[in-house]
Amino acid sequence: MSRTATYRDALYEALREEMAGDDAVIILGEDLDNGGAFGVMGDLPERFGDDRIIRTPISENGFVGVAVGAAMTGMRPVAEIMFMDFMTLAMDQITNHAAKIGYMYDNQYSVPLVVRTPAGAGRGYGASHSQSLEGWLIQVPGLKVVAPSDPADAKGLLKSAIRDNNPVVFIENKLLYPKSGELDDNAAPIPLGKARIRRTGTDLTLVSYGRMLDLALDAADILASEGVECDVIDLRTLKPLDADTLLASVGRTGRFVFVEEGTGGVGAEVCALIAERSYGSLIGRPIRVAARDTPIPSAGPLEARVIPQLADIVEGCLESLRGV
Amino acid sequence: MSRTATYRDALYEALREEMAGDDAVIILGEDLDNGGAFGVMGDLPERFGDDRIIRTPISENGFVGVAVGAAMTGMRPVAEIMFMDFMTLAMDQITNHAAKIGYMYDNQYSVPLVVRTPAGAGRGYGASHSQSLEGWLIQVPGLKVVAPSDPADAKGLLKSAIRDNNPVVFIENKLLYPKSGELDDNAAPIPLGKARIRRTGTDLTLVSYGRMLDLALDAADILASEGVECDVIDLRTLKPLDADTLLASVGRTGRFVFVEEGTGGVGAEVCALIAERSYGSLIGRPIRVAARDTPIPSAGPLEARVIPQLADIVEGCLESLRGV
Amino acid sequence: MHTTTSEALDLYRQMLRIRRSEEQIGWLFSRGLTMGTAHLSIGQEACAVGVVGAAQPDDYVVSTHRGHGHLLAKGAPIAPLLAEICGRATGFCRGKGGSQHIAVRDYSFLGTNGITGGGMPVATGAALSAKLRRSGQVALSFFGEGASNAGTFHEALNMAAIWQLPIVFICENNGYAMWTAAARTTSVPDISARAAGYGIPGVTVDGMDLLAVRAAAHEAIGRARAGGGPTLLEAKTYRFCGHSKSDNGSKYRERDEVAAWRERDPIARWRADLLAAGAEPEVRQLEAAIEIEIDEATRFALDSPYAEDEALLGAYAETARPAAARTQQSQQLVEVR
Amino acid sequence: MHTTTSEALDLYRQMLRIRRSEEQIGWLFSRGLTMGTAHLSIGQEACAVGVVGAAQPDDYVVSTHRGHGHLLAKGAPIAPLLAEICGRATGFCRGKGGSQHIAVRDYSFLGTNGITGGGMPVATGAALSAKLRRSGQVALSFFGEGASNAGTFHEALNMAAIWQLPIVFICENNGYAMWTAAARTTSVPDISARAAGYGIPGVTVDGMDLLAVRAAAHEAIGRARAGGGPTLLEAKTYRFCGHSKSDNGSKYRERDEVAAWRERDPIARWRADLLAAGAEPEVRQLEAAIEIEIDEATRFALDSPYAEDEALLGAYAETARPAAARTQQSQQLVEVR
Ligand SMILES: Cc1ncc(C[n+]2csc(CCOP(=O)(O)OP(=O)(O)O)c2C)c(N)n1
Ligand SMILES: Cc1ncc(C[n+]2csc(CCOP(=O)(O)OP(=O)(O)O)c2C)c(N)n1
Ligand SMILES: [Mg+2]
Ligand SMILES: [Mg+2]
Repeated sequence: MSRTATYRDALYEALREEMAGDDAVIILGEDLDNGGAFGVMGDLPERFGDDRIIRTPISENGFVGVAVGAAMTGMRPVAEIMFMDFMTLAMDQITNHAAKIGYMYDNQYSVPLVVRTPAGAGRGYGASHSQSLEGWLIQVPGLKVVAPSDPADAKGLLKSAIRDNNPVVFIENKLLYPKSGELDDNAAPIPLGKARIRRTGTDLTLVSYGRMLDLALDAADILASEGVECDVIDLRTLKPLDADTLLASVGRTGRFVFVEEGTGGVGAEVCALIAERSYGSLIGRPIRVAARDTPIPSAGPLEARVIPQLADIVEGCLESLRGV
Repeated sequence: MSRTATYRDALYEALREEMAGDDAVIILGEDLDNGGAFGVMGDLPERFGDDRIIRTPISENGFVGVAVGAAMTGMRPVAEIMFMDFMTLAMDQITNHAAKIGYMYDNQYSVPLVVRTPAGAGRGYGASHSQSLEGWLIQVPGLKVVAPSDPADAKGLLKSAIRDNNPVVFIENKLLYPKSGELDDNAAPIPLGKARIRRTGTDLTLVSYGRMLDLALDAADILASEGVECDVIDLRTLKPLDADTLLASVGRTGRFVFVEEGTGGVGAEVCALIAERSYGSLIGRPIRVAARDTPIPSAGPLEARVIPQLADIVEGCLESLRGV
Repeated sequence: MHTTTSEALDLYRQMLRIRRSEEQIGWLFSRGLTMGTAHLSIGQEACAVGVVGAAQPDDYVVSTHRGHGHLLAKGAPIAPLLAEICGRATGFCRGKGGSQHIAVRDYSFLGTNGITGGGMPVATGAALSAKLRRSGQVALSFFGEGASNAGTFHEALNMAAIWQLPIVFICENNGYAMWTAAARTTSVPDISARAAGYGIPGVTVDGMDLLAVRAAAHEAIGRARAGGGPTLLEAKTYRFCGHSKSDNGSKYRERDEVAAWRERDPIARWRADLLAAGAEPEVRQLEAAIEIEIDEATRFALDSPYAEDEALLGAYAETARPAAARTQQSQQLVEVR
Repeated sequence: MHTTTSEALDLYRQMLRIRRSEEQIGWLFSRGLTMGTAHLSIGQEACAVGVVGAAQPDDYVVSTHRGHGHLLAKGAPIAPLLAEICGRATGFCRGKGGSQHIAVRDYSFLGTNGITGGGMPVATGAALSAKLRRSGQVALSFFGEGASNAGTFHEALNMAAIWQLPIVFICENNGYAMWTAAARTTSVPDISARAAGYGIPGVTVDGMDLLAVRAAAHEAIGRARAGGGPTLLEAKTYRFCGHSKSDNGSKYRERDEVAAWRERDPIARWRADLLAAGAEPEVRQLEAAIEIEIDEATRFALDSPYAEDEALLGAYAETARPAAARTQQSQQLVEVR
């Protein structure tokens, strides 16, 4: 049966169900009590106890490395990095250990690890608590990168990420936690690597993920009132990319706009992919709508001029329609 | 007067001259004696003494942070990270401190810091000692990223990097250290942010940097014998990009091929830039020649199938010429 | 250490000024007038005032996410602090920084820092710089007991020790990192015990006792300035408030525990001593003065505009270091080769 | 600890097998037959054999860039090791890893590691896993004194201590990190002193004395297995060779220093004792056997092909965890909600 739940609760349910289903699934992170930093933990500590909900010290590189070692030896850890900005501290264990161990040790060991982390701005937290660094992660061979945009995807993708035998960085968005949406209790896990077409149109392919996806849909509504119909695609998995879905859409529309909260690295990869593989079908220049290339200021009015807003997306689409 | 010198010696000279010219310039890094890991240090330790050549413990994040604090308070540190792969450990101090301090503290402090590091494969060192991670760095607001391809650029760009008031990551390539070339003693420092046209042609714009630049030039020779004339551009500075030079060239040739040793992140950004801003002048699909999306194997024959080789570049150009 | 009444009054003023400013920040937050969140140090004021009071004005301070007190102890005005936290153009960083990213060059304050443990290497670098420039400055590196589990703590203390740098590492051990009790994540009860791993002095003092903190800081700073190298100074303290504005601190701490620590409120005790010493008039006078400063600061902050787009520029520092100063020397060098 | 002659012969065999294998790796390198560089542990063999000899076969070993000895002490065959270092398809990792990236699952060997200090958190994770799975396994985490200055050391030891994990941290203190003397970058002469920062036992032993190492390891491993938590075990040792194949170790170490340590060569001394005990025939016999193993291993390696393109696949582990094992349980759970 179907019901409404928040993004936060959907994540909680995925964790609870996977933990109940497999004793190998454990959670490591800082301050997991009282719901954790963003309320996702709920009653997991009481439910599963200290052996499976492991409070770590403030040691991001260290506890991600601990999760890697545990993953190599039979556990399926879910490590939480409280803000994606702090992942900068754990890039060695993520890049040189988690992502390489399978391949460089010739697949004698796998690293079934999920690193969950909240990304994104919009709360005035300032430069060290607002970044979207997925543009780095999609460049790391061996990693998978996922970023759900709504509750159903959050639950279905997190379940798949936990069951995947590869290291997966699972990117949540701070502003999405309270967002509610439909959840189907019988829904199967959502496979990684498949984008989702959220709206179909013939004039333009508008691609995004995470929090920006809703803004992209709003922009599509606005454009529709202007008689412009957009294909709106939610990437869902940023690595590996669902090239087929992207290329098919651009093949139909000939126009491409990418929206992201970061400074443009994900859009660069997708844009390059499309330029390389669907060049012939493009009838207008591709457009990236992304954050300004500056650190993210704390003051709301300034932050709003650095992070893409609805108007910027609409403008990007109009720009694309103006053609070459 | 002009003479020949190696890339290694050119770097040494830039360091020696800048240290002699400004007492604020200091060097921090691991194992700086006996020439340092790749021989760049030469006699700098004897010449400038322990107050200015500071041997650090194996603490990459720590000593880069030390360099940040010193840079905020009057010094102009040059920190050396022995292999770029280890920069993964210092990404917090580079990204959240060095790159943000100027802007987020409203430019009360600047961080005149250079982080030198050898990148690249080709020596069979394996997955943890062969990476090219500049694709991450160009996504960090506030950073400058430089990667010289020959001795003259190595010296001129390093001098400018040291004189720059921003944090600069200076990427050297392990295989280039023994390469020799012309050095002019009276050459002025080479400004950051300016690409260099190494060869001009009307058929195709071939862009690269660092070690791959020579392979690109070789490819251009081969293509010339086939009657195809390439513009060959050395980016030199990866951030900020010299968009004008790139767009002007593509505007003339209409065809674009990018070559890099990494997994494609730099090419993605340049490719997206060109697709967005010069779309109309493209007459063929852009092509990226980059490393395979796997960790880098140690065995030479395997490594050579992961890292771009001359044949891959020639093939990429032919592919581009085949058009859409 | 002994204090005259006027000195005692000034110390009281400094502590109260921090307390009242942060209470005001809490009020502004509850009214939705601040940006992001804020971490208050209510209860810990004796640490900031005791340590900074034992230092020189140009000594560097590298702070944490809980740094308003460290900045005010440095003597910084309240108005631009409130303005910054409210995101205004008149803030110390024009609203670009916010509570966790405030530096004030005029006070050698190298910044509050949103990265737990991130400041320790930076402070070590400032100390290295001071030593190399023979400036006589000392760096004061504040951090919490939770940060003492971060790799940066280890790397920074080891470097400061081998280079015998003029720095004091001050651990404000308030028993909790967010809502996690120290014992749960920290393998030693006294952070000062970790000094043994670096061959430097480690001291633990009562962080609620202003004079004890000041005396210990005085000794450590003196040793640092004299070339005696770093000290790890731990002050056992407590935050009466929650971790941040999204936490009231009640879920994970027993009422009695909080009450027992409140009993030891450094400000209330200090005030009582002053009154006992017959300084009531001066006390009331300075309290009134602080209220005025806070009211004016609040009005100043709220009346200030947000920064214009132009503030968004400057991700790069514009000017490069002038070659002039150096040309001749390097010219010579190029010639001799 | 006392040893029988047969046990003594076996220990000699293990140490010599490491020594000769690495000498052979050196020879292969000098002939340009290896990939990348190689870090030899010649002189340090008593550490590997002493520690691993005190452990169970399924205890985990997490090694370093200088890890051939740790792997061979685990009992691994020489041939696939040489093949790996020569980049061949018959190597432990099909030539994809190389000297610094070799794991061998059959021996619970979680890998040599090119990132100095990178293995300590991984080993701590293996110990956590062993504890959670109640497998009775202990994790042995090797590292050098240089790595003890890395943040990972601090973070790993703290976590191992608070969780009382079954792990032994073994610091092979050979006095140098590359060509930098330990005193220059390390704030304490004895790394074991750092145990005080984590409330765990810290022990220093003579790393050239096989029995001393084995006794200390035996105690630490026993404590770990019994639930007594981690130990920091430091073995003072020395590498007779250079740091890597690009260094002969002579530029930064006094002749006399090297000579003095060579005097204490654990293998030569052990051999002398065996001969004194009248075991010369057995000694010569096992020495001959080792030469044969090395010759055959070398031929095996050099006769092996390089891997085919197919080896390049597999940046992703193919299969996801089968849902089967878990469906029912979670089904129930979904129902109860
Ligand atoms: C690298 C990093 N990890 C986690 C956090 C989230 N965080 C902010 S404050 C804090 C607790 C810090 O505890 P402590 O060092 O004791 O300082 P206190 O808050 O008690 O003053 C944490 C975990 C952070 N800001 N940075
Ligand atoms: C993170 C990192 N920094 C630097 C290096 C380069 N490096 C390789 S071995 C080594 C020295 C390690 O010294 P120690 O830990 O004492 O081990 P030893 O080589 O003496 O066995 C260094 C600096 C590295 N591999 N990884
Ligand atoms: Mg605390
Ligand atoms: Mg060593």
